[in-house]
Amino acid sequence: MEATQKTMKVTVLRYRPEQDKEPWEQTFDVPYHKDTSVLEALFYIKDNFEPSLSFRWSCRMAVCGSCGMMVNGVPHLACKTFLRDYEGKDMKIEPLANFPIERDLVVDLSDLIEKIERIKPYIIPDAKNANMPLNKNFKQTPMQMEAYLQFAQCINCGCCYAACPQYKLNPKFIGPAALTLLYRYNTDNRDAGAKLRAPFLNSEEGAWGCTFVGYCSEVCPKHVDPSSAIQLGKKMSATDYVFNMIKPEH
Amino acid sequence: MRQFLPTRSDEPMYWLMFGAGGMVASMVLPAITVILIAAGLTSGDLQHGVLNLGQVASIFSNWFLSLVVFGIVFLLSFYALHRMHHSSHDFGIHSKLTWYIAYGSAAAISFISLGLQLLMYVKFF
Amino acid sequence: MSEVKSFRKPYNPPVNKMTWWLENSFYTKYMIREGTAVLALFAVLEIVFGIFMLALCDIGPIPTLSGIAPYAWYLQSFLGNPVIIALNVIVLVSQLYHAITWFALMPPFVRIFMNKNSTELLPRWIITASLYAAFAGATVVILGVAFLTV
Amino acid sequence: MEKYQADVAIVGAGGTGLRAAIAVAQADPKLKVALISKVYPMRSHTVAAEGGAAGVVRDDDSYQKHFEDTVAGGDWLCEQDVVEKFVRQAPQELYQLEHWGCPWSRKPDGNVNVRRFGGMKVPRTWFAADKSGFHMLHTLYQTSVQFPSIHRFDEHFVLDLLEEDGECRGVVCYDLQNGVFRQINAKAVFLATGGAGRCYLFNTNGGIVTGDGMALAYRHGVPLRDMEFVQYHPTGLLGCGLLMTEGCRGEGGVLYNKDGYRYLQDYGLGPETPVGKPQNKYMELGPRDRLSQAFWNESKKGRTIKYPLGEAVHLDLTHLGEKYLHERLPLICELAMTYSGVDPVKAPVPVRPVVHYTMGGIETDGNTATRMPGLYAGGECASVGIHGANRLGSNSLVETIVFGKIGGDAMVERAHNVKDFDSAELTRQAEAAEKRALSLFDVKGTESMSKIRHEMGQSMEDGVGIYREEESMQKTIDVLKNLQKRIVNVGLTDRGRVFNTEWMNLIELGYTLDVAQCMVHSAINRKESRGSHQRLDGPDGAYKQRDDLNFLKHSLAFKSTDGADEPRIDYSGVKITTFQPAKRVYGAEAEAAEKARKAAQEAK
Ligand SMILES: Cc1cc2nc3c(=O)[nH]c(=O)nc-3n(C[C@H](O)[C@H](O)[C@H](O)COP(=O)(O)OP(=O)(O)OC[C@H]3O[C@@H](n4cnc5c(N)ncnc54)[C@H](O)[C@@H]3O)c2cc1C
Ligand code: SF4
Ligand code: F3S
Ligand code: FES
Repeated sequence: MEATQKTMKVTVLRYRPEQDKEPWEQTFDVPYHKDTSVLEALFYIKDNFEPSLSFRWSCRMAVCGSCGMMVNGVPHLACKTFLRDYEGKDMKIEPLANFPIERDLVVDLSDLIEKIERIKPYIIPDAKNANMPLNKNFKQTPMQMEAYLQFAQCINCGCCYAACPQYKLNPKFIGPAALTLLYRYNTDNRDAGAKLRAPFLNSEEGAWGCTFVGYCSEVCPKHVDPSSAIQLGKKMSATDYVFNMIKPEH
Repeated sequence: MRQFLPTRSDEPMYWLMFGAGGMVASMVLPAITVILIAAGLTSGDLQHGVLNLGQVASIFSNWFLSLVVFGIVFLLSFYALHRMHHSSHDFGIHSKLTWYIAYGSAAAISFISLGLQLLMYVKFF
Repeated sequence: MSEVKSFRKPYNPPVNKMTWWLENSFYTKYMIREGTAVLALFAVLEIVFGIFMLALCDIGPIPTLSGIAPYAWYLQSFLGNPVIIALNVIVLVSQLYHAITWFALMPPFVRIFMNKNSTELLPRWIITASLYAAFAGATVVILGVAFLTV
Repeated sequence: MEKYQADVAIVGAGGTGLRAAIAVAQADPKLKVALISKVYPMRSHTVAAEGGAAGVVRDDDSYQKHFEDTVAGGDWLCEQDVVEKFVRQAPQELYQLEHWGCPWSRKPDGNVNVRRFGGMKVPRTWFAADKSGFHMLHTLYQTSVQFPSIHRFDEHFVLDLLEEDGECRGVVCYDLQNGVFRQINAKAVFLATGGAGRCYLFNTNGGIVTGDGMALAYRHGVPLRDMEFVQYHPTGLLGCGLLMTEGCRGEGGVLYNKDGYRYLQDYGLGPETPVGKPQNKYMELGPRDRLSQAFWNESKKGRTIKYPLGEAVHLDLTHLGEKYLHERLPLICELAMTYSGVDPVKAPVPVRPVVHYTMGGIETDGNTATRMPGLYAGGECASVGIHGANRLGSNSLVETIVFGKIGGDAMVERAHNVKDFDSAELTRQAEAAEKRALSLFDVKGTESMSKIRHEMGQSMEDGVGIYREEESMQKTIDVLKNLQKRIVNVGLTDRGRVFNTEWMNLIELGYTLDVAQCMVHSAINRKESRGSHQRLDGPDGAYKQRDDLNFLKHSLAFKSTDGADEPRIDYSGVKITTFQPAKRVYGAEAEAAEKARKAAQEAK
């Protein structure tokens, strides 16, 4: 645990909407030791060189989802990425890809948020359970919980959207995190809302917009495995399709 | 505020065929390719080389084996053209035309194969 | 909400729809994986072409040389052509690549529990391993039959 | 400036703010709710809570026991009528979250499970592995999106409250994304802005936990209550301060000093319980203040372990085994691995006490109303009276939902009784606030913001830490006074309006500094030791003891009206209903005391 100090050349993409036509690069020499995260490197830059540098952060423990950004071209959480892993190389920090850049490392996430909210991410109970009294819980065995729990670990950081080429090519694609959330609620045994969410799952913009590139799962810092959730979602959608052919709803 | 719900995609149908075809491609296509290569290498010997007349005749005179060959051709062509259709999206081409070309060609290839196989079955045996 | 005035001027980084997949090796591998379909299509066309040539033949009870000329041409001049042989070797490599990636893609589709009372999921390696076993079995059977019946 | 006419304005979209918004939306969908937060709701610091939330469900448990644990844990500085209400509503709210989809960990039969927690007699802490706050927050956020009457103002930073005729009537905020200001009028305003851990250097809190709401209320004449009570959590990861949840000890983790000795038995928490068999209120499951104090004493005795990053003790979980640890404490394993390079499965984790929670806050009654009509407060930024001098772990997550709901209902009532309004005066105030914020751009000084922040944090650690003395506290008072003078000379390097975090951080730092001042002034005036406020001084060490005669009362920090740049400290009574103050004891001593009490009761 020695605090040996080395330095790394860190290049940050800057963009100030009121002054700049387009983003530009700025390079800093940042001292670091074994435990220095990219987020701390940014603190160092903000405190010592460029107080005007803007980036989002809060928890610094990889749970609030604020600090997604590109490190050497790959989406990462700044607080969970360490300079030690880039030893001997230079580092380039850019805002999350595939989102409009608002300022410096801050991107416009409103599209992601809108999609998360669009797919009805809440329990829609069936009539029988709609008014369950507040001294009783739904029965849910550990196994029933395990069926969706991994897909409930998403922190909405947006890394998977920055990774997904289908989202890059077609911003209408509902995308990995939101589709994962949809699948999470559909598989929760307390929920009976799959019918209401089906239109989103079954559409071109839904599960079918995914060509299983799989990079989303690769970069997800919380190991949510969105690509798996989407493929399971495709299975769900295909089953629904076949049933609908046999017995149409209208 | 009214929400416009997106329409249901017909993708599941193609996707199911694509999945089956992809599985066929990975399970048997390498072996088939080896046979094609071997046939090319042994093609001097029309009687004892790989895919010699006797071999192929016994395949196409057997309705079951013939059906298996057709199945492979059908699934593989849908699988391959489905993937190519999606790849056109990956190059930024979003046109209904690629849809027609892809599934049209796959259907054509399958029909041709089926027709020829039937023809052979009736004509030769 | 209506904006009275906004200081925003978001910058949309340009997307090159033709070359994006060269930006990153993960994307490139994905495109190669998708590209194997072209060679699979080539193999299918070869097969159908063979069926076509065979259908042109006239194999009566006693096949004559002229009767089987189309298929003989297919075997000797087409499949036997060194260019085609080389192409088929590429097809083989590409389909092996496809098989490997395909088997890697399957486990995410399977989310089942080990047994009734456990919260442990069936491990992914079991699914992958059984796919490889099936692949080996199918290959042995097909090649065995093909080479043993000549 | 754009104006939004709401019925209810809620500042803060953490557990408290979201619960309040849902309560309003459910009670009356016609009421327009403005939910304002300086970050997206799921970034709020509730997300970081690990251990769980307390609520009575087991047959061998009772409201009475939860009540007694809470009041005794708070060293009798609790409002007992509020605690009574709180413990009754807690399970209800926890079940409500379960119905909304929160993945509370289960027993094999499909019912919710509870775990042990420090200072609680009976296991009663509901948990979702060790991501309880994360799952609660996401459940609340996701549930809230189905209510169209909730209008969210995400990434809007509140600059000031609007008041007219002594009533709170709205807020003015800065929209970070668009760079514009917004005035939001409302019949009721609810502050749910969370804690103020960022007053200190070494803390478990997120960067956004800067005490904004407390400072806003304080600047408008509402007192901050019991601000001297700042909780140190005994097990923060050495170096970064990230939290190793109390659940670690609840599951059976033990603490060793450098001699491999379980030192807690030397501090009235013994006798030693067998490793792997934790017992409530003994040893590692004693209350947080006691454990943090024990560390301080061990350090004085030279029995802590020296690391390059500082002194630590060892939190040992290795005996629990890999499978159990990964199931019950997955986040802990990940955090320790990532941020400290230690795998808890294989080796003990170096930990030390770290600032964690502000027991005090905006003074409110049991229904979250402050003394200013129209202004309500709940959650960590408020002092509704349940934590007293020391909060028990897992009482505050449940506080957010219980008082979020209560606050929501209270505001619905007010919104039904107050007429809609807008006035030139409110607009004038909003414009003044805008002008004040913009004037920061004109400062030409050379003072450094990061230096001020660092000096504040350091002097708070030095002066108002685990143990406190007149002299060091006075030093902190002087430092903070000086920093207040320096902060007006911070020149900004950038005048941009979109996402200008430099500008926003400066305003935040102003809030934090005000709150820090309230903490140290409240502390220096409390000449006794109680809960998390422990003194070492006084004539003959008199302040080392609890002094119910003079200090069984809340301290109130008011903004001085005479222009002085320091708060004025006053006091108010403590509501005691049934549970008379007694000595706060743990371990074997507690058992003896309990027996004696029972005997006395029987004798009667
Ligand atoms: C690491 C950690 C672990 C914890 N573990 C537990 C536990 O196991 N059990 C337990 O009971 N408690 C625990 N706690 C305590 C508990 O999590 C908090 O007390 C509680 O979550 C506070 O919730 P809140 O809603 O009051 O505030 P927060 O969740 O902090 O939300 C504050 C909100 O206010 C907004 N806000 C603040 N200032 C402004 C402004 N100026 N303008 C606009 N918006 C603003 C923020 O954006 C945010 O939305 C833990 C705390 C920490 C730090
Ligand atoms: S799925 Fe993973 S990468 Fe995507 S938003 Fe959620 S946590 Fe981030
Ligand atoms: S990267 Fe994109 S295409 Fe699908 S598997 Fe992931 S969403
Ligand atoms: S700061 Fe919260 S996820 Fe990185």
